[in-house]
Amino acid sequence: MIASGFDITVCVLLCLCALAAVTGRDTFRAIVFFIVYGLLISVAWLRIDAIDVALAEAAIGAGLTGVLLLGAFGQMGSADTMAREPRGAVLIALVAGAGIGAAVLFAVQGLPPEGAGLTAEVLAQLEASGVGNPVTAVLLNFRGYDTLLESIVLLVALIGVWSVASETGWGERPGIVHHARAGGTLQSFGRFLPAIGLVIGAYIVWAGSSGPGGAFQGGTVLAAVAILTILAGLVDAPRVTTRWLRWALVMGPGVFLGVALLGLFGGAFLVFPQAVAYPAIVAIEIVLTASIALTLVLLVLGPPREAPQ
Amino acid sequence: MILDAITMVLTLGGLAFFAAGTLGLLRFPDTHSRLHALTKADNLGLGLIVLGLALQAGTPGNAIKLVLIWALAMIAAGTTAQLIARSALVSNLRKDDGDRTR
Amino acid sequence: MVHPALLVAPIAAPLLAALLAIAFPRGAVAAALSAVGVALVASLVLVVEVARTGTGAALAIGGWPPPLGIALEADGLSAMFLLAASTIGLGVLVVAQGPFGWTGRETRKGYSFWPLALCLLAALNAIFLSRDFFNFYVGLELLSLSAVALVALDGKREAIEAALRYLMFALVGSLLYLLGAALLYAQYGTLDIGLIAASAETNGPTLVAAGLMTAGLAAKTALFPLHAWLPSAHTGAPAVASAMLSALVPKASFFILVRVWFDALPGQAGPGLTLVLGTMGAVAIVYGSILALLQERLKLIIAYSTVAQLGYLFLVFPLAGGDSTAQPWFAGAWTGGMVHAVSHGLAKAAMFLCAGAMMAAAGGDKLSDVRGIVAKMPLATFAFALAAVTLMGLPPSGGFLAKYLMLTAAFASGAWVWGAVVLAGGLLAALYLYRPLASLFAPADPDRTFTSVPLRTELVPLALALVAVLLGVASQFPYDILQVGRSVAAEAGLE
Amino acid sequence: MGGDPIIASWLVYGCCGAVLVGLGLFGFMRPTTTLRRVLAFNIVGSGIFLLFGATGYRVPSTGADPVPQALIITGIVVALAATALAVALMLALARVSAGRDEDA
Amino acid sequence: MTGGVLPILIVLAALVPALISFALPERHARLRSIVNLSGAVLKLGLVAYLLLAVADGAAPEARLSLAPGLDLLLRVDALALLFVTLSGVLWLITTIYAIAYLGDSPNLSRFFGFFGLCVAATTGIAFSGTLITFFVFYEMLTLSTWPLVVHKQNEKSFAAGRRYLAYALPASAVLLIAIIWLESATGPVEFATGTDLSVLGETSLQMIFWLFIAGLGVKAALFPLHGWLPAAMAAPAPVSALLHAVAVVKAGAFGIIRIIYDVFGIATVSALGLATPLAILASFTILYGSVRALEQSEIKKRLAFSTVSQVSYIILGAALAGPIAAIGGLAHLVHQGLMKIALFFCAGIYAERAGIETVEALDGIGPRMPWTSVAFTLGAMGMIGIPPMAGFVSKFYLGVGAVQTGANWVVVVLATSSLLNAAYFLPLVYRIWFLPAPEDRAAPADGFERPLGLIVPAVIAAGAALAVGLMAGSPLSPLGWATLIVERDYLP
Repeated sequence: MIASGFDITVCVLLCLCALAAVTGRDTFRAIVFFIVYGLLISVAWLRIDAIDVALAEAAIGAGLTGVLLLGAFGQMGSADTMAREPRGAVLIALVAGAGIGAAVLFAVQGLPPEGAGLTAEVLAQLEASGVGNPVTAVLLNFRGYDTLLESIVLLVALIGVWSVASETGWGERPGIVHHARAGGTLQSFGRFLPAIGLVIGAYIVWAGSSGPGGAFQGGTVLAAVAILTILAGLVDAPRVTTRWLRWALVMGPGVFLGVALLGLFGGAFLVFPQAVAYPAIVAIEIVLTASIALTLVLLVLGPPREAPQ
Repeated sequence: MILDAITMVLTLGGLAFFAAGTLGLLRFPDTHSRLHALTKADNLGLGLIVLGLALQAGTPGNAIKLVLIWALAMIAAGTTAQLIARSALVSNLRKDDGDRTR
Repeated sequence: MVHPALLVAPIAAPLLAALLAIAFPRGAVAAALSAVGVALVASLVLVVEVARTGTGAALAIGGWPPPLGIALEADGLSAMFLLAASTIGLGVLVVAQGPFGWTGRETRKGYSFWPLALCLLAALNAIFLSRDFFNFYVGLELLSLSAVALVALDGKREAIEAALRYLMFALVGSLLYLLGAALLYAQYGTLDIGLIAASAETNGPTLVAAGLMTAGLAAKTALFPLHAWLPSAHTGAPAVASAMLSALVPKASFFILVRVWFDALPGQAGPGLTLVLGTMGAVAIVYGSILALLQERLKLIIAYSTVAQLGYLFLVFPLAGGDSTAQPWFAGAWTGGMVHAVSHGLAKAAMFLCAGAMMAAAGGDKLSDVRGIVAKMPLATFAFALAAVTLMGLPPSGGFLAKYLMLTAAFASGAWVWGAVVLAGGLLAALYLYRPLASLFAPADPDRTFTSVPLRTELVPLALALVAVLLGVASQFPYDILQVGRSVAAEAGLE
Repeated sequence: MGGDPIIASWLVYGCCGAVLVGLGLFGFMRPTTTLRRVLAFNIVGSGIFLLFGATGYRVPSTGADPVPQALIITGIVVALAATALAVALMLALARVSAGRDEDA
Repeated sequence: MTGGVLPILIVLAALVPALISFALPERHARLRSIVNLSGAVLKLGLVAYLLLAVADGAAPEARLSLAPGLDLLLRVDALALLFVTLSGVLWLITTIYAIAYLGDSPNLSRFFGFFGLCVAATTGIAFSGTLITFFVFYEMLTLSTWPLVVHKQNEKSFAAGRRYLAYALPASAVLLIAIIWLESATGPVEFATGTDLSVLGETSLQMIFWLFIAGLGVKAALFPLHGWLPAAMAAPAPVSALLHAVAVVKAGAFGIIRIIYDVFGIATVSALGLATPLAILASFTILYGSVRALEQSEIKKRLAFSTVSQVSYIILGAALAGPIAAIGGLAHLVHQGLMKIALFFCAGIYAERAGIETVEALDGIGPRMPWTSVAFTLGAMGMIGIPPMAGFVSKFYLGVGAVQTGANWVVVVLATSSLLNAAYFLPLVYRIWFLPAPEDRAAPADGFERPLGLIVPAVIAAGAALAVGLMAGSPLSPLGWATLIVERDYLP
């Protein structure tokens, strides 16, 4: 596929946004450029026919990470200024960046142009994997083990985020207290959007088995909706020590691991016999989505706040 | 064939509005006027582009989806414009009162 | 054929326990101990099976063979590291019941420790068993995030600062490694070690990929120029956690480095690479030892000792294949390196646990605080001394056997420099370990009182130190296991 | 823009990914605040994923290779987890060093 | 051969009591003494059985492989038994002496634990059949001796301990280099089968030989590596007895003998022109030790320097390439052990019971402490080499051996050293018996020569030195056994 002008424009814009985000002294400006960069990357993903990734990148890369960084910038505020930049260190960074960048460029252009990777193998086994969308097939069946570990990584990150709470704040609710004008635009927006968000999130998860979409993209949309309602002050996050919250967090990976271990009786780990593959994968996806959405919300909210003095 | 021509016209119109909006953003002195330019010009520009694309969309379903996207964009733009205006107003008042507390 | 449950248990058991610990904190301790116990038994049976059948035990996850699916395989090296990780893990968790056990109400530390520690152990076992480069990446991330969270667990300023610096190094390391893995996939169309080894050839992308992976993994193994994060991280962490951090975490990224260069791309390692890695290792030994000499705090001495001892591991690259025909055994340097990794892990875990117990008793870990503690805690002091013997590489410990094998390879292949470095490392270790030992054995001034600590905090390190010594005596069995499924390059050397 | 030589679109995005990695690493290694470093880390991450995804699109006729896509989605989620932890640690450090909460 | 388990049993006979006494809390003094004494007696019994077995040609061995081809080998040959018999006998009487000497001072469990470990390591060194086994037990000896040297935990003993390690650890590194250098070329070295040294060039063989000598020379107190020995006097008397007579010093000498006879072979050593320089070094140490001993006013320091010189007799015997000299050297290994331990016991009794530390304070102690003084005199006579004491026998054989190999200058060295010995021992004997005792010496409440546990070991040791000298002819005496060793294993 020959690169059209559009592709080149997108790439140039991407590099400019990255450069702007990386250089310069004002952090807020950098974060804004980062979010724009995130959206441009989603466009790039569309251009290379990776729709699932475009969804994920837009939702997680630009969306949640942007919110995280903005939130952090909000709370850090003055503490986040850099005194001065010693000349030598900048040079070293420049050399390292340029060097590794050049090496990777050299490697990329040296790759075999006709490398088709595992497309053929995946399509050949697609029928046996029980799902229509090849990406979901790889994600939940062929390389389901990676996805299982990855859902644990999310949990560990959450426990890590919670564990940096202050000593007094353990039983408290996570994140800072948000309050918005009662009946104001934010609150009405907060009431209006979740309905649409839920529908879209559920659809993405459901469509994931046959078309682009899936547990992570859907989960992120649902998480975004939840974050919005909390930002709008309509509902406050549950306390860290509430029991149902913990069981919900653990449910997704737990079910996935349980189903994987069931395979052991048949002599293999994480195996989905073709007959039962589709329902099993969809069930796992639904439970996983719930846990992932909850984990992502709590990750963005941050550690439990300090106990009121 | 005619449809393509109409789409061309509509998208060009949309582009013109976007250009105007961006120009407003750069030229206008304070936050409120910039907000004014952005919300007006960009939303209208998006509307025209969406209409132009809707003609190209094969099935009516896609056309409706495009309109829905436009509606969602409108609501989001409105809310954010309101919020930015309110926070700009509050910070200006504080600045005038002299107590620059965050 | 080994039942797949043996391969899956060391990974699944700790994960299940971690999930349970999150949802049901009151049962965390019981779940943790039983899970790691199951992992230990599984790895023991695995080791016996591997030794008996003489072949590795393999399992294609989900029934999909590579290149499509991910393969787990326990060859000799994985089985040994698995067994070491489970042994140390069980020991550490038994001692961890003290500071992090259930005390009636749920505390921040008490709640967070168990899932993090269990996920760390699960990640280790996942890495030791995997044959897939992207799976290594996910394992490394799980390992790094839980390790970073454990370092920050104390909540004090320097602990969080150390955790943040550790996270930055770890993230760069993971990204460089991921970039390498991506390029390898783009070049060979597969991520499986065996398939890449079959089709590996010298070309641009492969070299760049391997270089990036080496740089990334070196950062995570705290090899000399990239070690700045380790001492403060292992000192800031609670003693129980730093026992696992020092003994096991760097070994995982080193394990992957061995897989990259010995199993996946044996032909690609030019003399340049082995020289660079060897030099960095040698400098690490000297630098770490000198820094350890200057420290006043017990934990800092042990942390810098880790930086030094990790240097030994990287000498395996230049020394592999050094044995001449005179040696009746084969792959001496390589096996010596792996035995050193295991015996250092055991000894370092014992040492940190002793330091933790002594800190609890003396209320501080400066050498002056723990002076003359031998009267109150003879067992812990004896365990510390035994661990010191292993670190110095004095017989009859595992450390000595490793040093002997590496030295013979160095002298046989005429590589005097590496031989001199290994010897200097042993002497320097004696130097920087003499000060803590002398102050432990010194007569305590009478009015100094030490609070008593539970017996298990002394018995577990003693047991670990004894296993490290046992490794040097009954070493035929570990030697034979390490040969099962060993790569040819380990004997022929990375030319 | 139009007159440049004809090169495959995957190579454009591949090289763009490489440049992003270089830029991101520069941003990461230069002396800056932790927040900027986390931001640079995300840029490097997305650069690597773009490059990886581009290599999966070398033969457009058979459609993009699903394996890199799946791995990238996993990678993105892992990167988010790491970012969240980094941000949490950074805020905790600010809180503790501001002395507001010298806990045990 | 069922004998295979015997060497392990003997090592365990020393190791098990050590581990038990580690575990025993302080208050079980009686149980601890019983355990140690029974261990010593059991070991003696086993040694006796082995003496008979090895006499008629058996050579039981136990093998534990560390890596394919690299074995820990415990092998009982005649030379090993010579050393183990010495250490077995002396361990028994030193334990009795230590129990009486230390009484109820603190940390005795730890003391007897490390004491047992030391003897176990010595036995291991004696029985080691391969270089790597030798090195393993050699290092265990270093590690288990350090806590004994610093037992009193005062500044003086810590300084002595530091100095001991400062000498011992670099020496072990040097020894390791020698072993690795040799074995990387020839493969693992086993004493019984011998090794083909042609692989290495002559110069590297010489360098390896001198590295071995340097590595082992520290423990064998060869000049200039002897510095730690006098400083180690800060340790309690039983420890210095152990260090000097039973374990450490003998391990060094024994190691050198193994290297010369079993690794290189006496023929290669002389062919490479190493025998004479070693003999010169040993002779110099003999003279140097005696001269320094003259200057010492403290009895223990004087005995320490006398050990420095006496051990070099053994090395001299090994260095001279003649069979007679070899017999003399090997016999001296045992003779010196018996005489030196007697002297140390007496020095310990004088210091403990009568507060005598220096030579001047010895005036007229003879009549008040007859038994100790007789033992001391016998030991001193033996050291000087006056017949019929054991010392005379070994010096005589060394002299004849020297003449036999044409190294006449050695005879001169032996003569001068005997004169020097007389010069630094006779004044003591003269003071003990012929000078009047100062009035203010008050005898301790229950008399000078109590408790018996101190006196009896000293007398036994001195008596044994005399008996060994008298019955030198019989085959079971050290001299007879040394002749058997030389005939069977090391005829050049």
